[in-house]
Order: sequence, then structure tokens, then C-alpha cells
Amino acid sequence: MSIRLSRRALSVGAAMRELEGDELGGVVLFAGRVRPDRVASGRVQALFYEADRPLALRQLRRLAGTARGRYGARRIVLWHRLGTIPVGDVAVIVGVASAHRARAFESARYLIEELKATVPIWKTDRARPARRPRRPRSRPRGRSSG
Amino acid sequence: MSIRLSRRALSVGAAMRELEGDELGGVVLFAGRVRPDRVASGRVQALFYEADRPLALRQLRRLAGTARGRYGARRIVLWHRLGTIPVGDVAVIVGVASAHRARAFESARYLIEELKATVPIWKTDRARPARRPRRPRSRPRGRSSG
Amino acid sequence: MPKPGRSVRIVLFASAREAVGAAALERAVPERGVSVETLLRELAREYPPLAPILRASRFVRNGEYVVGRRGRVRRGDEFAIHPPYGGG
Amino acid sequence: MPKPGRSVRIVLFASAREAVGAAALERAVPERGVSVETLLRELAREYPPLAPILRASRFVRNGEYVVGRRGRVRRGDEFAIHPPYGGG
Repeated sequence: MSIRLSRRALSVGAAMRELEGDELGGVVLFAGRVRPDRVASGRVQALFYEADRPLALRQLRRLAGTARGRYGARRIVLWHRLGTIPVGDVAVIVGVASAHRARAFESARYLIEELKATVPIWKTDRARPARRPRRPRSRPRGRSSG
Repeated sequence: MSIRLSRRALSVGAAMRELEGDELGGVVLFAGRVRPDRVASGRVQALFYEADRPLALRQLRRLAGTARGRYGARRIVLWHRLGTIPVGDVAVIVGVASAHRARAFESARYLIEELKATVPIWKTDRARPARRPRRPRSRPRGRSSG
Repeated sequence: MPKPGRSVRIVLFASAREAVGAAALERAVPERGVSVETLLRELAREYPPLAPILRASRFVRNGEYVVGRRGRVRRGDEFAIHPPYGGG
Repeated sequence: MPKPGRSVRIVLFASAREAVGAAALERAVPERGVSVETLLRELAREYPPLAPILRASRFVRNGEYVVGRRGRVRRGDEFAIHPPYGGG
């Protein structure tokens, strides 16, 4: 299985090459692209994606293991791009190769649904999110401090 | 929609470009590759694909229309390669772009199932099928002649 | 060879072509044509390996699927034999 | 700034980071630690925009998801706030 969180652009052609293999006649690829959603300030030009990397990678590995065991996925690609991604670019690729297409479809659907629901990745419609610490509004009290 | 029956190699990257479009956040691609199935003479090295071209094109257009009307597919690729295709090469690409992934998955699944069941395309494990006419075994009788 | 003007052109695909050893046949038919049923019966008799394939096939007359086997095939028609499909 | 040795490191993602205006906070805690429940209550009080986010979030202590809010967070722990996920 190929699992990747990276700032680089994603390519479905590269995903196909990862999914090569004798006997693997059916390949299903899901590609999620950044849509130009309407927001308060107009149209989104790009989205910013971030992840809790170690947890996200662990969860992606778990999902791939389940797709393999439960659905018979034979090769799996789970790639998510991070950072600022312009509208129209691919943010996520889920790819599955199986001997038969039913399993590839079921695995790919399972993986993208679970990825969205259970993998610590977020998108915001700000290209550059706040990074600098800010003082809390009130003075810390008791045992906590800001 | 992009519908193609061609002897040229198929590329999922090219299919992705056909499926571009604002608002179309979800893309599902199915690629069917030639598998090295076991046959009497050993392992398949290549399969020969043929079609009843006018009927196949008409039925592919019908299927695309149904996927659009019933499942909300917004852009559709239905490409099938013909002729001799070596093991591992892509024989068919079904691609669908929709605003949301559920529709793209449902459309792609519908299209590949219907393509296999209802589109006059055939594969044989002979790279070069018989082409030359052969005399019938018995003499034609009555109003028919060979 | 029969003259095209008096014959039906039979187009064979895939396993049907292999069973017959030809991609197309010309068959002379009488002026009033011949029923699909009769045409298929005669083809099965002449090409025994074709018989089981015909039982599983669909048929196309001049670009339209044939419904039932009562309809007639006439001189100048193209009659295509479609064994079960298997694209992908 | 509190000394790291006496504090918990709180890591904030996405909307939680934006509500606080920082990607991470250090909070001094007593030697016996503090319950998750207490920690969250104090964060919500100090950063009111964070309160609704915390109600929908998952929490991760030292790389493991926190089950329930009774467990304790101690000096040296990393405590991450995960607003609802939205990859893809």
C-alpha cells in the first residue's frame, strides 16, 4: 500500500502506476478536487489543508488494512495533499486495485468515506491560517497560564 | 461527454483532463486492465477486442445520457480500446465527475456494469482472430447459399 | 458467390466468427425474404459449432436489435450476430 | 512563559487554532495533573470562540485518543484538539 501526506501535487497517472500488478484487472480511483465554493468574502481561490500527521498516517494505514482484510483490496493508494491547494487541483486520491471490480468499488468507497470521517485532516478557506500565538483575552487564573 | 472506441492506448491522465470543470469536486475513474488469465494454451499474453462500432457508440451514448439524467453525472468519459491489447494495459476507462462523490461512484458503477452487459464489445484470447471466409461444411440447400 | 442484390449480408462477431471461420457471409434469399427463425435454423445446420452460440446471441437487422424471431430478413438487409458481450 | 517541564503542551488544529489565534499553547499544571474536563472548561472560559468547537472535538493525549473526560493530563503531556475532520 502507498500512503502519503505531502505538499506536492497529486497525479492520477502516478497513482495508476502504484496500482499495477498482474491479476489486478479492476482499478477504481477517486480524486477529490478543490471546488470554488462561495464564502462570505466571495469565491474560494484555494483551500488550506493541514493534518495531525502522525495520527493521520496511522489511521490511513489502519483503513488500508481494513480495506484489504474486509473488502479484498489488493493494492491501495491513499494520498492526501497538504498546504495551500488552488481550486481545481486534486486534494486527495484513493485508489484500489483488485482482481474484480466489485471489490475495487467497495474498497474505494469505504476508504474515502472513512478518510473524511476519521482521519485528522482539515481544510479551511484561508490560504494562510493564523500562526502567531496571541495572548488570551483574560488573565489566566489558578493553575493554568496562557 | 467523451465517448471513444479506438486502437490507441488509454491514459487515465487524459481522462482526468476531460473530467475537469468548476464545481466538479468528485471524480471516480474505473480502469479495466487485461489480466493474464490461464487458458488451454498457457497464460494470456494479450486479448483481442472488437466491437460492432455503430451500435456500440450508440449504446455508449445512451448509457451516458442515463447516467446524467438518473444519477447526476456531470461529465463522463467512456473509452474502450480495441484491437490487440497486451496484458496489463488498460482496455476500458469509465470516468465520471460530479459535484459530490456519491453520485460519481453510483454513475461509474452503473456505467461499467451496463457497458459490460449491453455494449457490443467482445474479447477473445486470440491475438489474431480468423478473418478469411471458409466454405461451409455442407452444401447449401433450398433457398440459402453459403 | 450470390449477387449482393439477391442476398442478405450476415456479419459475425467474436465466437460466432470463429465458429464459422469468416467475418461475414452472403446468403441468397427469396424475394419475400426469410424469417429470422428459419435463417438461424439453417445457419445452425450448416455450421454446427455456431448452434450453441446462436442460442445465446442477440441479433441486429440493419442497425436495430431484432425482437423475437418472427420478423423477416430481406434481400439487401444486413443481419449481425452478437454473441454475449464482454467488454471491459 | 511557563517552563515546559511544568506544563502541558496544547496543540490546536484548524478552527480551534483560529479561535485561539495560536497553533500551540503551554499551560502550567499542578504536579498531580488536571482532569480533561477541567482543562477543557478552563480553555473554553479563556477563549470563548473555542467553546462550541470543543463540544464537537476529539482529543488526543500523547498520540492516543482520549476516551471520556475523566482521565488526567499531566506535566509533559501533549494534548491535541481535533475539531471535526474534513479531508478530501
